[in-house]
Amino acid sequence: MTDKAHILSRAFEDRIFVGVAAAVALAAVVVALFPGLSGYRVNIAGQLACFALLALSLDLIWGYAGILSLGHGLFFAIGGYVIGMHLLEHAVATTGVTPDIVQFMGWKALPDWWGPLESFPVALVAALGVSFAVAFVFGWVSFRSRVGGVYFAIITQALVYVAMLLMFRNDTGFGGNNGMTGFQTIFGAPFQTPGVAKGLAATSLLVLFAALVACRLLMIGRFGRLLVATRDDETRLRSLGYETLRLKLGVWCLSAVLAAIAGLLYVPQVGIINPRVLSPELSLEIAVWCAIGGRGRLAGAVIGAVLVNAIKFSLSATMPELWPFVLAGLVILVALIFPNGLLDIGRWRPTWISRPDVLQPGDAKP
Amino acid sequence: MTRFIRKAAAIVLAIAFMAAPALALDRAAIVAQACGGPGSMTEAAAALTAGVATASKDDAAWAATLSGAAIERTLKCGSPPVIAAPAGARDAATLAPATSADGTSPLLSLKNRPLFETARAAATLFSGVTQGERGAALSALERRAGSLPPELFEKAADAETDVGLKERILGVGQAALLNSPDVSKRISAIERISVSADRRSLTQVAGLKTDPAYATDQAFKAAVDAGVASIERRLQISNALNTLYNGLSFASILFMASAGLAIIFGLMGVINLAQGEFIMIGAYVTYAVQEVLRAAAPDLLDWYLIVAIPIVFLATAGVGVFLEATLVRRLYTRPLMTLLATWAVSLLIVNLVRVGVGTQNLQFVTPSWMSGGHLLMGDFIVTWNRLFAIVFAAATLVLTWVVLKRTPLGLNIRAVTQNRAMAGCLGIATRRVDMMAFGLGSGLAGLAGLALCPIYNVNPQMGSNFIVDSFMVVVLGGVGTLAGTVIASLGVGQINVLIEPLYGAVAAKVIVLLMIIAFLQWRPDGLFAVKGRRK
Amino acid sequence: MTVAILVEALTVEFGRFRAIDDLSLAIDYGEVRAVIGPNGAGKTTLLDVISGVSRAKTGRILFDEKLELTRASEAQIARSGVRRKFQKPSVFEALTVRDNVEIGLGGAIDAVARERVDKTLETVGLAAEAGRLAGELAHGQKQWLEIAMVVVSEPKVLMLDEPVAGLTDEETERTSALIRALKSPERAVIVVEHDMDFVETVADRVTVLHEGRTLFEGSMARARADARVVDVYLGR
Amino acid sequence: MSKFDRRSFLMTTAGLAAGAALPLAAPPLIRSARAAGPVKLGCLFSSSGTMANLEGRMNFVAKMAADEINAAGGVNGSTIEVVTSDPASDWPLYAQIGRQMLAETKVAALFGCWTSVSRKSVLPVVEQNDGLLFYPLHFEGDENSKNVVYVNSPPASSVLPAVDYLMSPDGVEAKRFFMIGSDYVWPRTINKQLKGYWKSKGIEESAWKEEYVPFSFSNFQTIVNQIRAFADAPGGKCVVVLTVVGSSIPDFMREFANQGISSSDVPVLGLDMVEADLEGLDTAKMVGHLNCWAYLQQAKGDANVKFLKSWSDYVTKTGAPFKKDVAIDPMVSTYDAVHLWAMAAKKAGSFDVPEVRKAFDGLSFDCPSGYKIGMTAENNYVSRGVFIGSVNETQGFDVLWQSPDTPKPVPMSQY
Repeated sequence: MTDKAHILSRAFEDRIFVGVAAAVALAAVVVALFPGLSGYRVNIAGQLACFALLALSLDLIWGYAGILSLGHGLFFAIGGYVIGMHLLEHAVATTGVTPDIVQFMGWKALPDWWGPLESFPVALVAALGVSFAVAFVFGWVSFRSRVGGVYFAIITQALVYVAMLLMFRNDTGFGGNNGMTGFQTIFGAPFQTPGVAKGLAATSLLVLFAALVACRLLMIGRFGRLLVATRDDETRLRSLGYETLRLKLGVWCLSAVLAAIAGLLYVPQVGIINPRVLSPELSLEIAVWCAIGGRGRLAGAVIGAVLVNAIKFSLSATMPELWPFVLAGLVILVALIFPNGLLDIGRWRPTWISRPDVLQPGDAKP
Repeated sequence: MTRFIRKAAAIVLAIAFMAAPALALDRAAIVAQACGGPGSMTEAAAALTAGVATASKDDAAWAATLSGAAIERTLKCGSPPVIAAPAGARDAATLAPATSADGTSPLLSLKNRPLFETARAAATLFSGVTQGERGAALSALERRAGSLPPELFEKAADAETDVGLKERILGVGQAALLNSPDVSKRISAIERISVSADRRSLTQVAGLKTDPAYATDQAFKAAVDAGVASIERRLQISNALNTLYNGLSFASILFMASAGLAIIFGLMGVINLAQGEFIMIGAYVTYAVQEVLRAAAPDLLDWYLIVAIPIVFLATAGVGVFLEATLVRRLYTRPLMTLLATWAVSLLIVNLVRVGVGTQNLQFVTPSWMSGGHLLMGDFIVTWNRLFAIVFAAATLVLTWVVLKRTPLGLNIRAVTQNRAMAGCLGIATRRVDMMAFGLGSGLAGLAGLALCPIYNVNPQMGSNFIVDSFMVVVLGGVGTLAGTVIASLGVGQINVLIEPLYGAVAAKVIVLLMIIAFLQWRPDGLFAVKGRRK
Repeated sequence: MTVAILVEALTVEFGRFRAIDDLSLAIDYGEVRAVIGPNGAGKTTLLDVISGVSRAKTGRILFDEKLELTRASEAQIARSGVRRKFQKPSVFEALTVRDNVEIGLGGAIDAVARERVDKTLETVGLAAEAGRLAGELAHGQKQWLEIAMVVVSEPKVLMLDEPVAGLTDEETERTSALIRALKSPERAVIVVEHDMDFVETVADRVTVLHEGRTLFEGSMARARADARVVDVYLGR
Repeated sequence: MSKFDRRSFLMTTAGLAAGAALPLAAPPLIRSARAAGPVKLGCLFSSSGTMANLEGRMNFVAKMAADEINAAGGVNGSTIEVVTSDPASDWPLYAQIGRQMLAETKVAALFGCWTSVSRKSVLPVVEQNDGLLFYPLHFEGDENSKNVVYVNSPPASSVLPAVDYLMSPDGVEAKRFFMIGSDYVWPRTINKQLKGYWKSKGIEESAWKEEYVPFSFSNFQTIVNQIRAFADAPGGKCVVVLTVVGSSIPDFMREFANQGISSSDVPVLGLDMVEADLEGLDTAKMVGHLNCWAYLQQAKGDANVKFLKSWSDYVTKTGAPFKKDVAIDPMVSTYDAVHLWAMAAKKAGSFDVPEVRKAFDGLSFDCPSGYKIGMTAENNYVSRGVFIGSVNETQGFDVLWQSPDTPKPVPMSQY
């Protein structure tokens, strides 16, 4: 892509990044220590952190390696489902209450093989392991046969759609359309305990902060530069002796694991996991968040996710009719005026609308 | 089913026996019964069916009118009971003009509805004015022939003037004798039934294996076995035809939904996520055409689908051109941004339609020529609306092919698809070609919407159902080849229909999508890739 | 002396189109070989197959008389010392000039490596631009940057696809000086180019390809005199 | 980090940090309504997404009921204000908005959800906040939360009577059953209970067949072929128990009619089928198919006349984008729900949930269905009448059968 506009001054980028990271850290402190916050707000902050983490994970592969996944909801869902299974097992173990899912699935008890997930470390390892394994297998096969660009996007979309159809089936055995709900306790504490919401939200914000810093360090290092090189010209990089398959696979798996962590943190805060998170629309929306904030800057993904979801939360309750128009307008606006996201505002000159592009052979790259 | 029919038949026969001596129908009594509770309505229907064979032609006509009125709820049980008609109410018993048209209409219970339908058909068989009417009545009776008195058909055949129809009536009468005490009549009934074989007749004929004669009478046994074998063979063929037809009809929908996408994607490498919404717009424009015709030229209403074709194409192509000129054109170097922008456009269109028109399913008049279907053989039904979609898809395919191969625009499109830079150097206005191609692709999507009107629900959400499927078809076929899209649609449609009865609809979809994903790992460029140097 | 690149009975097809048809040729260490021919002769395809971007249908290519390039991946080929500059300048535009060259060098960046990068930048005349983003460079500078990315790793076989396309006369002059400087007994240089004057200044020998086959092999002066070559270039 | 102006860096950082933290500390967007002034009721019905056509109209019915109550002087000296939202057919968003309405808007009760899954996602929210959710749909039963009022019927008190009718001599003496449903908990639970019921009646397992399709499935060709084959097989009269939902209903009915099957051949009992599903269909070929609800538009009685007129007037007045001459059961259930809540609040003299809940015992209301619906202290279920409707030519349902009284609701099925 001969997209010079993509290149921001580094100083500006650094400033934005530090600002966003500081804001996340500050929010974590406020959520954890400020007593006057309503549970609702705490919960919103925690959810926004999860969405931001999810957007961050997509930014790693789309923004840096130029691989657009329209199926990232799959990894988010893996994290969510595993923690859901853990919470159900945990609820049975601590309260003895039979969850709804047992009854409407027509079971006698939760399936035996869920048993080990009662331990949180096992669940954590399982969530990360499964998302890693799925990402590895799919990524290895796809990258090896050099499926890329728009094709990769379409195939990942089909993949998440397949997963959604599967999970909607009752016979698949994860609660079908209802999914899992009715979680009672977490780490032994009932969900109603005021500290639980705060703890979850603060943890999410801290994990987001840690992920931001870690990804930043990784991306300004050699690995990050090689990823950018892959995005700019993969053939060139390969003919310089780099196995781009490994690079892409590495960042793809990393991104999948981050998305799974986001799901892991998200589900206890909303109290339900069902196949809806596997809908192609959600996965598309993750890309929208990144695009609105600005790709390939980490901070942009966080800003985009927080902005879009905060607007969504407030508008869908106060002006439900308006919300879809606002979102559509925002995306079109960004696509036309800030081709690289709202972070471009810093260097925006009033040309109003970008001029028509001229397509060159070989330009068909993200 | 059979037990129910037998019971009904028993009642019919019993009453037929009682009513046999009377040559005229006791109109007043029957009307009173028809205005009674469910039980007495059953008796009214039985009396009508039993009586028509011996009644006068006038009485038979009255019986047809009365049972029709009961079915259509134009029978008003006031005092006296009348039949409401647009020309004015008539007395239910005498059919003389009546003054009042008050009274409630009894609602046919599930059980009584088929009885009255039978009564109406039997009466029409005797009193129908045209041969067509009587033929239709006979077809209606065919399925329930076993529950009717055999002499009904004999009498009807006697009275029938048309030789062909007379033959048919006798045939049906023969088939009705499957449970006749006379073995030879049973055998001829078996032979008769085995000719027009469907699953119901298999049940009937196979049921004769429990007949005592099956064990004793060799000829009867042979007839039953031969009948069963012949029906089973025909069923196998008709099942295969059904599967083919279903697959073809699904494939035609897939093709319609993805043809436009294939052109746009192939030419510009642009993913148009608003393609489904173009389909939706096409359907809404079709609706608008229908409403305009309804107001302006009601005579043409039956042909609104045909009238709408050019209008729908031009309207959606116009929207496509507008979208290309205002948005897509500015994003050509960033295909993934186009993806998001067109997604936003689709969101916008859906919500504009939702707010502007509403969320309800649109009501389409089903044209008389497209309603229902025709039982071709055995269990194989050709439904007209699906046939319309298949024919429409085939016509679209031919026309698109002609446009691409035989017109200057098509030549330009192919040139730009293959080498944009070179085409530009040769003086082709690539920008203009892009716009026209985008218009063509959008117009095709609009036509898909039109073809879907008689099959699917038309509402603002309908477009989203097609996105994943149509993308997979385009990618599987190989970008930029119409032939690939056709083959991929046919393959996906057929495989889906083959798997569905085995593992269910969800699993079929899942398996097909996974197969496509796996196939694309093996051949990332699809079935019919335009090969060239790797960039 | 061993042969650097040995092409044996190579055939490459794209669909029904045969880009290279039963081609055999040998390129020695120490020489600068130019591959010329009209459009569609198979020049770039030849480089593609040697560097592993495209796959051969039949035949094989041996590097250093040991490594069979037709079986190796692009990265393996590059790491073994066969490197290539593309027709269209391919640099990583979102990275700095220095980053680009460091990626070309590969491995850990220590003091020795840094020095080598500096020296290479010096050679191609981009030392002053080291901190700029590659996307901001002029066309000619991008060409040199790409050459720098390729040569910094001291390749044994260096392939240059149209290194002076779109350059001014002065830039072309500098480029040919650069290529002459890169000539070494341990290295084979393959140049694909249309500019005949340029080819004459840098090449030891030329191979003329036509419709995927070798039409002529020898010095540039003799090529200019060869009737068949003239025919192919001018006859149609 | 390269060179840049230190002061502008600090300012940007501080600005962004404050921007992120501000929403957490800022005053609520929607002010608390706990003080005097109107009492708020929240609606959780989607006006966009797949459920929009069905759920959207409920927002207006709730407002209409509130207007009626306000016109009669309000409740406990307050007028009612109905707060609507758009969960966009997105299940987690129901929970999200529910939480917001309870915690921030401080609504006195929630009215909402159509699909079971949306209810299940709101359930933990109302339980954690001790709120009240009035759920206006018939559902799979087997749930009994003190925070949910189940305004409509569980299967044991609605579906089983309808199936009984089909199996009786008054019906068609059905012996065999083809169950086709959307693949989720409501159809599966209904079918599970039906199978248990049939087993208890000594019906063989070979007499039924079950198929499930995904949500918004539309290509029913193959399945209708299967139904034809199943119906023609020996063993007695076959009926179809249809539990597909949403847009699959009209798609199924159209294909069924097109393949030439009429209600006199194989009747369909559409358990989720309402008038709105028939919009746009040529119902002349579907006459006689059945549905089963606690209200049908053709119900007799003054209460229904009054309700239909109010709805028609309301649509005319507000320009709501729905048909003014179509009323479906969940609309009436929502209408009932608002009135039941108002009666309970009046009886309790308070809007506090525990007080209101205590007042449920012995409430009764003249439902537009013509029955006097009622609640007991036993559970939060409402006892209602049962109708079996029969499709007519004009895209509506005629009342074919109705229960003599209001059967006592059975939350937990025995099957």
